[in-house]
Amino acid sequence: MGEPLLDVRDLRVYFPVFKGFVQRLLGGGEAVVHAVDGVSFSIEEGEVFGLVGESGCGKSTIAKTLVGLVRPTSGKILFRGEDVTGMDRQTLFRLRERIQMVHQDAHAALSPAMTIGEAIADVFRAHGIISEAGERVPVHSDVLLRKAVRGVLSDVGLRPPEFFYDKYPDELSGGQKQRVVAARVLALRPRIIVADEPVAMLDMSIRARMLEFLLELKERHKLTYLFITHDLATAKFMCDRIAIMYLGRIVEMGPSDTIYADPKHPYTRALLQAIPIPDPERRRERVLPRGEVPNAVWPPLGCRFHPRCPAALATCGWEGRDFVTFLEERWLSPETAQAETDIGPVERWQADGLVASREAGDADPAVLSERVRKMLSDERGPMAQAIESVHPEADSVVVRFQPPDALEVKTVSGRLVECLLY
Amino acid sequence: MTPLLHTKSLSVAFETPDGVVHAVQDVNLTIQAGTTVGLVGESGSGKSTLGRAILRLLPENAKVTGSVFFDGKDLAALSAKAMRDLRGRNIAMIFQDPMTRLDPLMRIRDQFIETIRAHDPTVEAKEAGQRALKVLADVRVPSDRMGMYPHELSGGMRQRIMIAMCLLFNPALLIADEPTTALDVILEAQILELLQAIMGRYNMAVLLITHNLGLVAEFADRVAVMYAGHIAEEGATVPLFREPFHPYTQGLLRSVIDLDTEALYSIPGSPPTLLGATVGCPFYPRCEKRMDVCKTVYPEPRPVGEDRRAVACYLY
Amino acid sequence: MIGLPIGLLSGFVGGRLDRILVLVMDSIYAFPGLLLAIAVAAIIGRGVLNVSFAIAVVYIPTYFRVIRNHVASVKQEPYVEAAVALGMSKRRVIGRYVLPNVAQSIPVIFSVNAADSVLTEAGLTFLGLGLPPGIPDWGFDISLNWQRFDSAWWATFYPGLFILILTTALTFVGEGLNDILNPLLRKKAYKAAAET
Amino acid sequence: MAGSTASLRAYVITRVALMFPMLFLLVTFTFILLRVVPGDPITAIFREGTPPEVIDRIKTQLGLYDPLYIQYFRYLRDVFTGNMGTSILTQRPVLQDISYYMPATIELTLSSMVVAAVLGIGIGTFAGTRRDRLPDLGARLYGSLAYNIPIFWFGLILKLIFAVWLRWLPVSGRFSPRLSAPPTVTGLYTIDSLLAGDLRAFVDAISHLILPSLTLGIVLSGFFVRITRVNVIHAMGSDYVEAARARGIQERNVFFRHALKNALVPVITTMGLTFALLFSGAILTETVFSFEGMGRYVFQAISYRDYPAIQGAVVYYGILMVIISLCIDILNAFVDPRIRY
Repeated sequence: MGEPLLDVRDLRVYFPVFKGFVQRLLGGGEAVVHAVDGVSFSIEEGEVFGLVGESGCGKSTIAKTLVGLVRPTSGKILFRGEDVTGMDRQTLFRLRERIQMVHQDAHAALSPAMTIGEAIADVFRAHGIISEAGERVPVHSDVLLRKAVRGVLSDVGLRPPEFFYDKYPDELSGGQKQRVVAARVLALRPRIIVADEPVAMLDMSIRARMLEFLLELKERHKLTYLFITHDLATAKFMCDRIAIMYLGRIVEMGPSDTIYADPKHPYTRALLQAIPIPDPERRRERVLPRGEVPNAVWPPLGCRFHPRCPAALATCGWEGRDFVTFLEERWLSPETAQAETDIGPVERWQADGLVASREAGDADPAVLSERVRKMLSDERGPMAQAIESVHPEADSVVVRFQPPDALEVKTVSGRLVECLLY
Repeated sequence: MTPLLHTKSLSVAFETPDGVVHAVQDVNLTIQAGTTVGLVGESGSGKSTLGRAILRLLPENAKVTGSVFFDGKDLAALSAKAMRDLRGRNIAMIFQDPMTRLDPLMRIRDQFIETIRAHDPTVEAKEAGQRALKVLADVRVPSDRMGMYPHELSGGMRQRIMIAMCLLFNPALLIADEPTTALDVILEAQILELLQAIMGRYNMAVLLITHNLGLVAEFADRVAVMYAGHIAEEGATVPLFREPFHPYTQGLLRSVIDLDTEALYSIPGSPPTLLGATVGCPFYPRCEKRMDVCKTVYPEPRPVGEDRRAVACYLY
Repeated sequence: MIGLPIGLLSGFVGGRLDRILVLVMDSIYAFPGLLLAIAVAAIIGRGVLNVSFAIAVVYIPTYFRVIRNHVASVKQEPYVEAAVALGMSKRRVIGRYVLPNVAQSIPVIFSVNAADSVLTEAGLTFLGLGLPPGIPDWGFDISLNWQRFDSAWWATFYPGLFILILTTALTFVGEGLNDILNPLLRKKAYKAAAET
Repeated sequence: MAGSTASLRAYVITRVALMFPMLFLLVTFTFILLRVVPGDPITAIFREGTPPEVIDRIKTQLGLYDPLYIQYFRYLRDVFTGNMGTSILTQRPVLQDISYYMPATIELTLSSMVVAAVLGIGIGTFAGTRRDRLPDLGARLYGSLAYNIPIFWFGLILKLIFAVWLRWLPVSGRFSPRLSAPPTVTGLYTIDSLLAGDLRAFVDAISHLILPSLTLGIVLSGFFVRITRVNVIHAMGSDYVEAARARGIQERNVFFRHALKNALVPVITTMGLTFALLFSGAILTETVFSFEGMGRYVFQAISYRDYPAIQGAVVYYGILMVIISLCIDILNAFVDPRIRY
């Protein structure tokens, strides 16, 4: 195979968070959303590569970065070995003829003030028509333009094309609009199509038709897909290889068959377990991750999944705020609610990096830290094991964590996994 | 035994500038106390309208006919005040998209207190706060969230709070309208697990409105499949999934994409608009087993098979 | 009318330029419109053209505001993003994707503003700063007659009534245009009702 | 988990801090408007036939021959020390004039705002809850008519009916000459008379205020009717209102606590802009009712080309507007917790 068609190396995309004027004056560091935080993958010619994850994991940001809508903060994007990261206007323009995107919401992706024919003709006007010799030539005649538009319309199955030419997007059904969007993209003869949740907005009974259509286009035009979805079942059917993303990082990547047959990363397992199965005779017990996806402005230390991970180790990256969350959870179950009176209200605890602390106030810090220690002695969880020390310090009780082990991407039975378990 | 809820020829029509939209037509649905009924349908099938029609929450341009019996009482005959008192106390409802369902200008605590005092004005604010804390603990929401505004909370947290508000009066029926559609798959599973736990503890019946067949399979005791305002098929979950009778149910189950899918299937055509009066079976144009009679006369649901499932189709 | 291109530019480009323009325009807008018109009129004197200019200055920020906000929201639409992703030039994106979708609101603001300008003009003339006495004008009629309105009230009553009729008519034209140009609005409302 | 009160405080500080660049911009804009726009104000002040050397002398006196940037800095200094020069017409310092006329205008605009808000929000709410029915149509018609009425004409009509024909209220002025004005504390006659415990003076001040503020208030209420109506309709159809109903909240509370409160947030936002409209209207209203306020002052200043007075008035109007918009923003943040971030 040689060189991959698309090679993404250590891509990072950070977005600034809008802060108040005063907050900016007072400083406190620049807050950024770590939307994509060090992602590497490559796509071979002709394959369907899936990017799977929950909302906010950064998969759509990657899509936008690839088609040049968002500038990467750092990292490289190589198309056929050629670096297209810097992208001056001309390269970007040419790149767009090779990497194109199909939006999730076909209705919104079409300007309501333009007919279908116009929408596609506009692409030809900007990029030229492909001549019979395969060259891109500027459009000079309206007749040729119309012919080209009719060509792509019937190519995507909107027949007869004349019928659709003068229609406005509002007059078409959801599936038809998806086809128009595809036709518009195909007018550019791209090599790679980034499909961002192409069926999420469609009803179940017609979803399959769209997927079949995408596969058929792929065959006919020898396309390569980057298929972005939150739906593991669709990804399993569509993709040759998949990457599972969580909070801006790829946690597991490899051939679909391998990953679905035996998921290695605890997050992948959790995702697969969480899918409801439409078979009432196969109801099952499952272990779900705790809590919700944390804020990408302050991603957790170490492995980002560790605070929710059912298989976490003491070395996964436990830190001060995990202790505060732990106190909150203890308080919620009736057997352990006692903790609140013992070590003070949860709200009083502050977390800062590897440290959680509480000002003792009227209480004696030494007594308090003794209580914390006692409470932790019953705890068997990895969080408790990660605590290095609990001791009084001036007027406060301080809980200190050991630093996490370095996280590396490892090859585990035929796929890449980023997890300390392996 | 009288069922907890029973709708009898319930129909809803909306007057719109383009004509009358028949969103729900002649629906007979029964929910027994303590059970879960899944109401499945695609967008525009009228499933959400049905849920709102039960609680009389529809806008003014909706014309509702037929009756809804709850605990043997006809809800349509209730006064506005009695109906209001029933909402939240006897029948509670949670919605899709928890992000927009809480008043953005009011602290969580105040929304709880308001709800409690709406049904029991004698309760002091402080006591109401205590009761709120109790149900919040039931849905595993930390107490400090009480003092926050909705925009400070995550989607999962807000849906938990919505559920907690439903628990305040231990209602006999909970209408859950796509309660997890706006949430990610793990959160969805968490919320469903929570609902299941709470159902048992509070002995609630649930009407689960969803487009997700997987949810229904995992969660519901009985299933009603809705298409174009009609209930196409209704029966116990296990036999219905094992052997669907109605061609639409068959098609819908076949078109689900799950981890075992090897070949794709989709129902030909697209769902009809509900504008104007319809004759015959609404699924007729898309049906692979259609007959001439289907075109002109609507097939009244009749009991079919060993489990005496209600199926609206001439094939049986 | 100057407000249109500035608004388009500001809304589309965004960023720092946008913030500065908004600040400047807001400062103008914060000024009582009539006062501004008076100041301009006082400096440049009377006359049809001058009055038009004075009134025009006052309405730049209004146009700017409406257009900018509209453009800023249209810019967020996926179809604009899609056009950018398709490699359309900036000019093309603004001209063929943003403008036609913003343009719908222009006649509406125009007719509403027309009503407003009639009132401003009448006010200016009433204060003696508008059109020169030779030109027939309802505001002038009123200012001419208002000192003795207790004896001859009709002389002020009818010109005012006509202004009212004219401005109200202009507003209704604006609202009518809005209804015609935004049929989507009603359709969406019905769809929402049918789908819930 | 920062406390909401803390964030409110931070927001207020931010807004106050932002006020200064805005003020600066505004003052600069006034300067540009008055100096750079074609036409020579000084020449305009004096009637034709004034000897050129007289004009020259005055121009030198006023420093109009200095380079623009020097003029600009001198102007900035003057603005911030409050020294706006002497009015050509009244021969009093402009600042003194303004501090005499401004309270009258504030009194008028505030009372008009109350009239407009009460009428507008009331009718708008009424219409919004009865969408597309007869009361709604009536209210919409009222909104359009009120908003489009020529204000000076409407003032005249009111004056004709209530002051001239019915003789219920005084025809013009701010206060009856036969009474002595209350001692100046705030400059607002109504408040001053109350502070002085002079009930007759209070009644008199109020009766002078009624017609002008009704005129201005009713015209402005048209604007409020429109935006209130739209926002009430929007809020009544919102998800949280439906959810509140589903919880069994009384319809009254659904409306007042949830729908109305949310509907008023955008109304408050636009209130700031409305003040600009209000001041425009005040000029005309004060003229019609011979109400001794800023509007009258500016009108006269312009009629007599009283250049320092115009400049002073414009600057102080601007400052007032900035302060008002600040107040509105803070009020908005107080109501809507989402704004504080």
